[in-house]
Amino acid sequence: MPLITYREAIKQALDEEILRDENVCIMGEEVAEYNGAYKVTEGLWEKHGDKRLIDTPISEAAFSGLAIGASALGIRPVVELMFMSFSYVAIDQLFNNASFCRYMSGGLMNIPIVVRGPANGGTNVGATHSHTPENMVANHPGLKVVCPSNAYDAKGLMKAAIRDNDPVFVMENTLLYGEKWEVPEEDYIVELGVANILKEGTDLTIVSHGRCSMISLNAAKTLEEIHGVSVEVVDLRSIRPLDEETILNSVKKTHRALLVEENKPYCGVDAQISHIIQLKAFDYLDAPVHRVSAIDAPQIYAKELENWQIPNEERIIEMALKAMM
Amino acid sequence: MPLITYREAIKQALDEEILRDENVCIMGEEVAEYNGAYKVTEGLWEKHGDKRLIDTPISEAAFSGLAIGASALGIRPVVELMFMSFSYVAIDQLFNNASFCRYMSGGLMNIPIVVRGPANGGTNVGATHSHTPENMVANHPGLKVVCPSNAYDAKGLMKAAIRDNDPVFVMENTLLYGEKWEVPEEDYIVELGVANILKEGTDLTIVSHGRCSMISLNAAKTLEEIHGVSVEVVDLRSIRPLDEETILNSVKKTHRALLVEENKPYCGVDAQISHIIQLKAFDYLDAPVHRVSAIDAPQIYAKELENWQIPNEERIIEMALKAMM
Amino acid sequence: MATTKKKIAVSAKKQAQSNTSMPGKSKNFATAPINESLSNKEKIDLYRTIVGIRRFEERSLRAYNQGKIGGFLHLYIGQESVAAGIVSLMGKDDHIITAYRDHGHALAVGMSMNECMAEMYGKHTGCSKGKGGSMHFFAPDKNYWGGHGIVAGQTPLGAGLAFALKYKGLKGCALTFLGDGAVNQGSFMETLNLASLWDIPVVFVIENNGYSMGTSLKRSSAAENLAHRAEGFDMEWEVCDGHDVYEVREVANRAMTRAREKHKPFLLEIRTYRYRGHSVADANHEKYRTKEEIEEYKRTKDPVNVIKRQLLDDGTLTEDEAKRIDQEKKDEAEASAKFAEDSPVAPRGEIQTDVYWEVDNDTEGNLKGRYFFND
Amino acid sequence: MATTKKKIAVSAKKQAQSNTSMPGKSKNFATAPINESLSNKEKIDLYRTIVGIRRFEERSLRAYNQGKIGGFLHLYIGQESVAAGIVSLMGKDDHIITAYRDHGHALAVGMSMNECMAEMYGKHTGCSKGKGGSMHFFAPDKNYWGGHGIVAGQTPLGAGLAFALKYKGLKGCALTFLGDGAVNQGSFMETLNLASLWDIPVVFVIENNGYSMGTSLKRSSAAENLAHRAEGFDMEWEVCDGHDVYEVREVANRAMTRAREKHKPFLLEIRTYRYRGHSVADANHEKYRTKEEIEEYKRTKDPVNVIKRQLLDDGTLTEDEAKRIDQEKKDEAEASAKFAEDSPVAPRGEIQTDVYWEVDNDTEGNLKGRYFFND
Ligand SMILES: Cc1ncc(C[n+]2csc(CCOP(=O)(O)OP(=O)(O)O)c2C)c(N)n1
Ligand SMILES: Cc1ncc(C[n+]2csc(CCOP(=O)(O)OP(=O)(O)O)c2C)c(N)n1
Ligand SMILES: [Mg+2]
Ligand SMILES: [Mg+2]
Repeated sequence: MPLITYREAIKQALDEEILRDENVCIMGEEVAEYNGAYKVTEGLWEKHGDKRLIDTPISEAAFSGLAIGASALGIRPVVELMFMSFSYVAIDQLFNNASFCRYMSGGLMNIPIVVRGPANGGTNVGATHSHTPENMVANHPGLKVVCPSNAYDAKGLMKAAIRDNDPVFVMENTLLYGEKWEVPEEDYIVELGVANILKEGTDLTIVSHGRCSMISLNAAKTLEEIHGVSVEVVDLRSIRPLDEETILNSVKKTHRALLVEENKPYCGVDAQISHIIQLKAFDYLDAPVHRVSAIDAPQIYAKELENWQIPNEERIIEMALKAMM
Repeated sequence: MPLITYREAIKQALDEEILRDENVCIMGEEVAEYNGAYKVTEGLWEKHGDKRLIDTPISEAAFSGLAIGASALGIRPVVELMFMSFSYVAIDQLFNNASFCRYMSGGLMNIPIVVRGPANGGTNVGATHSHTPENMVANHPGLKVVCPSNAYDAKGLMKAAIRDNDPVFVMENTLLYGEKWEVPEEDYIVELGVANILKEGTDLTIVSHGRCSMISLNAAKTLEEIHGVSVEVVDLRSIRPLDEETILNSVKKTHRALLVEENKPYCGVDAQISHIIQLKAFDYLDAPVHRVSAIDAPQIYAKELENWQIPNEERIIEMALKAMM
Repeated sequence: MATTKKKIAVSAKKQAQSNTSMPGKSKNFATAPINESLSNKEKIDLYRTIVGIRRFEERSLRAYNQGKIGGFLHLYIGQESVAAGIVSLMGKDDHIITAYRDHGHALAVGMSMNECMAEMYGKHTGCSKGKGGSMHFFAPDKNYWGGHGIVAGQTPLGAGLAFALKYKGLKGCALTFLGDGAVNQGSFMETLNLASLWDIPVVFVIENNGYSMGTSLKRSSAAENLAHRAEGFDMEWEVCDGHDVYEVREVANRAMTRAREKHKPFLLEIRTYRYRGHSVADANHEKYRTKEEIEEYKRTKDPVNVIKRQLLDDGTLTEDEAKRIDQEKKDEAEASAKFAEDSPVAPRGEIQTDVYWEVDNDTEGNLKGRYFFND
Repeated sequence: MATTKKKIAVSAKKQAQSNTSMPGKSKNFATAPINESLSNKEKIDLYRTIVGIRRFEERSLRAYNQGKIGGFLHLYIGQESVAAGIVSLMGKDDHIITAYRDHGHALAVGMSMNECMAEMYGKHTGCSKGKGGSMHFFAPDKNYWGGHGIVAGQTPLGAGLAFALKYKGLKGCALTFLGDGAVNQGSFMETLNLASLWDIPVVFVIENNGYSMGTSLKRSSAAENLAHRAEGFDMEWEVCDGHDVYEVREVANRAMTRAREKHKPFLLEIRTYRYRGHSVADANHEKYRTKEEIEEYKRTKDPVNVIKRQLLDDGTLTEDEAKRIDQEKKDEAEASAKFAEDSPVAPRGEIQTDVYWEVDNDTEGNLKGRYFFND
């Protein structure tokens, strides 16, 4: 299988879906002529033209809402937010209209849009540009959200998201765009709602999503090699729908859980997952569910400090050892 | 002590703070000449005039942001959102600017604003008007959020919020506005970060906030009388800062916890509280932490169904009995 | 570079305003081609629609006062000619979306009183199964996309409908209604720019009834001529009165034709009036405006009376026929209340349907993962 | 009512545009009273500020390329005369706020190169202790309120500063800068209406450099004259060129004076240009515009050269003095890089300070409850 970047994998997904379905189009700031702020859509405008790749003004509320309205008539827009952080100026459109039109019309409508863009810290761009709002999305029934941790998932989840008839948020990560994984050339999708066991283990379950899954995987290796702890790493892939079964089966086997995410802790995704584990695997737990999240403050600019603020191997290992006590 | 409504208590708080500090002013849609959509500010415009009570156009982002900017120069605006749900069109101002200006300026600024308004369902106004976004607020370090469940707290917390030098969200409830409680005539505040034990008990701790605390209190009485379960009811009052100590002490005593809130479950406030309890009182728990939240769907319009969707006594009792098993 | 000073547009604007208050009409809109081409039946249908909306809403008001309808009830009474006139121009590829004051548009596109009344009663037979309520009537089969509760939140969606039409090469337009208070929401102003920049066939219709809740126009907008904002976005605009359905049709027709043929957006401001409070809960509405103001409008510009008088005068309708139609609509409204009353509320299980299309349509039973999260 | 058709404003607009491209100036702004009253020292200070910004940013660019500065680096090179000119008009009750392209404004208000460079290096000695970075310079003691990263997000805040001035009865104004791409954010357009409706002394300054990232003005805004939008809100506006600091001062002075004296907002559009990419990461910037376009601007309108030429021509400055000042600024920039380099990063504990005022100032140790939530 060819080794391609996360960025390339997403681009392939977009390219292939544009070719597959004439109603698929991409809109967002700088996605067309400029090739995308992070070059995810590089070459697509040249290949598919103005109709399918649409540059927008800096009006996130208007173009998100426009995509929603267009989707009601069968268009399947993929809306790029240059940063997921910019969803903050379009929350009403994204959370009310995308999620509730179906419900408030008693099921007469559905909104097949994809909202995609990077949602991560670690790039020294400060508090307003480093949001990871998958928790807020998931709080809203009617919305779906996925966080691919690698190129294979990114491509497969993106295709699934585009073909899905509900609004799906795809949270990408600028720090992964340049990383490479093996990705098949044939058409495939990764179904929503199916977690991925990145590594099997017997002593501790780490549940994570997005780039943190990869950091957790590295930490797991160190934990095994240096500390003799056999760690199972569950990569959620999909936040809502959620593969509860895989999480619970793993915890029932290892009896301990550590949850790792980049969100701020208060009401992060892992707060919910912690609740579910303690509720449904209570009798299996040998220790409380532990968490590693971003250190609870607005995202800091300074590189060294931000690298410490977001989860890193060192902090994961330390907390894993606590969870093993 | 006089028996006054929740609405009257808030009005007194606003009135007294306007008199106490010339920099306090109230702005929002229909707060002045119309006396407030829910009559919370009734009479204040007549009494204090245009300078202190300011009607705004339907531009939540602009006037929220304006309040933030004005607060930098020492004004202490109390921003009314006619519904907290309308924060969705102003999230960038409220979550980025209100919370992060201080941090991003390295502490050179602070934003002493209050954002207040009702955040509740149960009034058949549908999905877009029934949000309870205290979880999203609390997710953002830099913000504070309180949810008064009764008139005494509403007045005391409102005054504390106005005097606080950080941005504080006060989540009110339209279904409580007309309810009466005893409220002293002297000046008092209810400090942020201090929970209130509404009822002592030995078998089960119910943690709740806002109007759900009152429903929980009623359910607790039934549980005691009919089912012989002695319930302790902890009313959080303040979501962030959070009185963790009171929660944990109660659970350590009763060994069981049921969390009740009106938010949708995925990443609600109670997800976080469940996590904290299982983490810090793990060895004290005789059963998993249970939750009652709104049934996980956009808020429904139909009265009978909405009354079932949001927590009610019946659902609380049922879940409490489960938690006792 | 020479600096460009503010053009003193005040005089031009004043002009427009004084026209507004000019007594009598400078133009007989009944003789405009788009109106003259109407058959008698079509003219009577306009009356039927207008009077139907009126009687339906009067009945719903009674139901609300009896406690049968919950939440909000935003009545359209006084504005009926706007929706009736514009919807009468819709062709098969024209679409429509509006705010929470949505009953008039719903009935005008042909939704039944039964499904609308039942929706307000929160019944399973309602157009949205009782999930949306008064603010959220929908009929996609009639190109009607709701009914939206967040002020101006529907305006980008309207542009989206227009975008889709152009994308698909269809010659339609998307009618996007909003109120005079809604013009100050950012989402709307962003959408104005987008629509003009992209040349999409959306016709924005500001139903300017002079008030947003208790706030008069001049207390919410810095400039009184709202449509004038279009110029900042290089968009065509026009202001007209709304009580005469012929005037509405004449002006809207030009906007809609232009949109369909040139894929160009248009900003139309229609001056109208609501008799009732903002919602029925607004008991205050005689505080922020005078009784005289309300009575004056009713006396001179009542949409039901205006069309009736026109049809009587030109012989299209007789007093008796007019009465009969009126009675029919009263009966239909009454029957809809009975229908709503007799209809069942959806079962509790319905709370969690219509959330996800994929869940509702899981014919193959292959959905993965958990979708709903109550303990 | 007679309908009001779109006023064909195109001709007026065209006029403004052709003025823009008119070679030479129709007016000598140096002789305007506000400029003629400048002492030699003040004139030289303008040069000093402009050249100081230039040298500082050139040095920061080098630091960025060496990997010393992280995140984004949005250079102001080419636009220096705008911030320098306007800030030079500020009195003690005037305040200023801008977007992420904020170095020029920061240095113009008198922030030191040291604290600015250190901020970009993420050091504890930075103006924001390394917490804000390049986009978030703040100096409230100099009436400078940042440095904001979300496009147009600062514009309501600017109106808020103005609101506070009026509330307190002070005769100041709030300068609120934004880019040409930022005009299409809803928050800004809402703010225009609010500012005009409430008569608050805010001067919006659109620094129109022709591009928002890779999008040229005509691909982001439907109408080319951005300031013209003010008319829809009954607000005064003006368009001028930005390369000549005298022109900037003459026009801005009128806007600021009017704001201070009449509590009236103003929308000022200043045509300027950035030489570099949107941020340093924008390596593409010769794809969306031609090299010739950049070179032409540099050749004819470079802010450093324009002011230098003016001061040499009128004898205020000699070539030698100009060189000396330039060298001073180079040295100062170099020293700031060394200062930044040698400064410490804040300790990890600082991640959780400056979040809550009440926590930071807990002198009595009576804070209740938990504020931070890591396990
Ligand atoms: C974003 C938002 N803010 C406030 C409200 C509350 N609200 C509902 S209708 C309304 C007034 C709107 O007036 P206008 O646009 O003139 O429409 P009209 O009611 O006159 O038809 C307000 C303030 C809302 N629904 N959404
Ligand atoms: C709400 C939001 N959307 C998008 C961005 C990303 N972004 C940052 S600057 C910029 C271009 C702004 O251009 P302009 O306003 O002309 O200012 P300039 O960079 O030319 O100074 C964009 C799209 C952002 N920071 N915030
Ligand atoms: Mg109105
Ligand atoms: Mg620009």
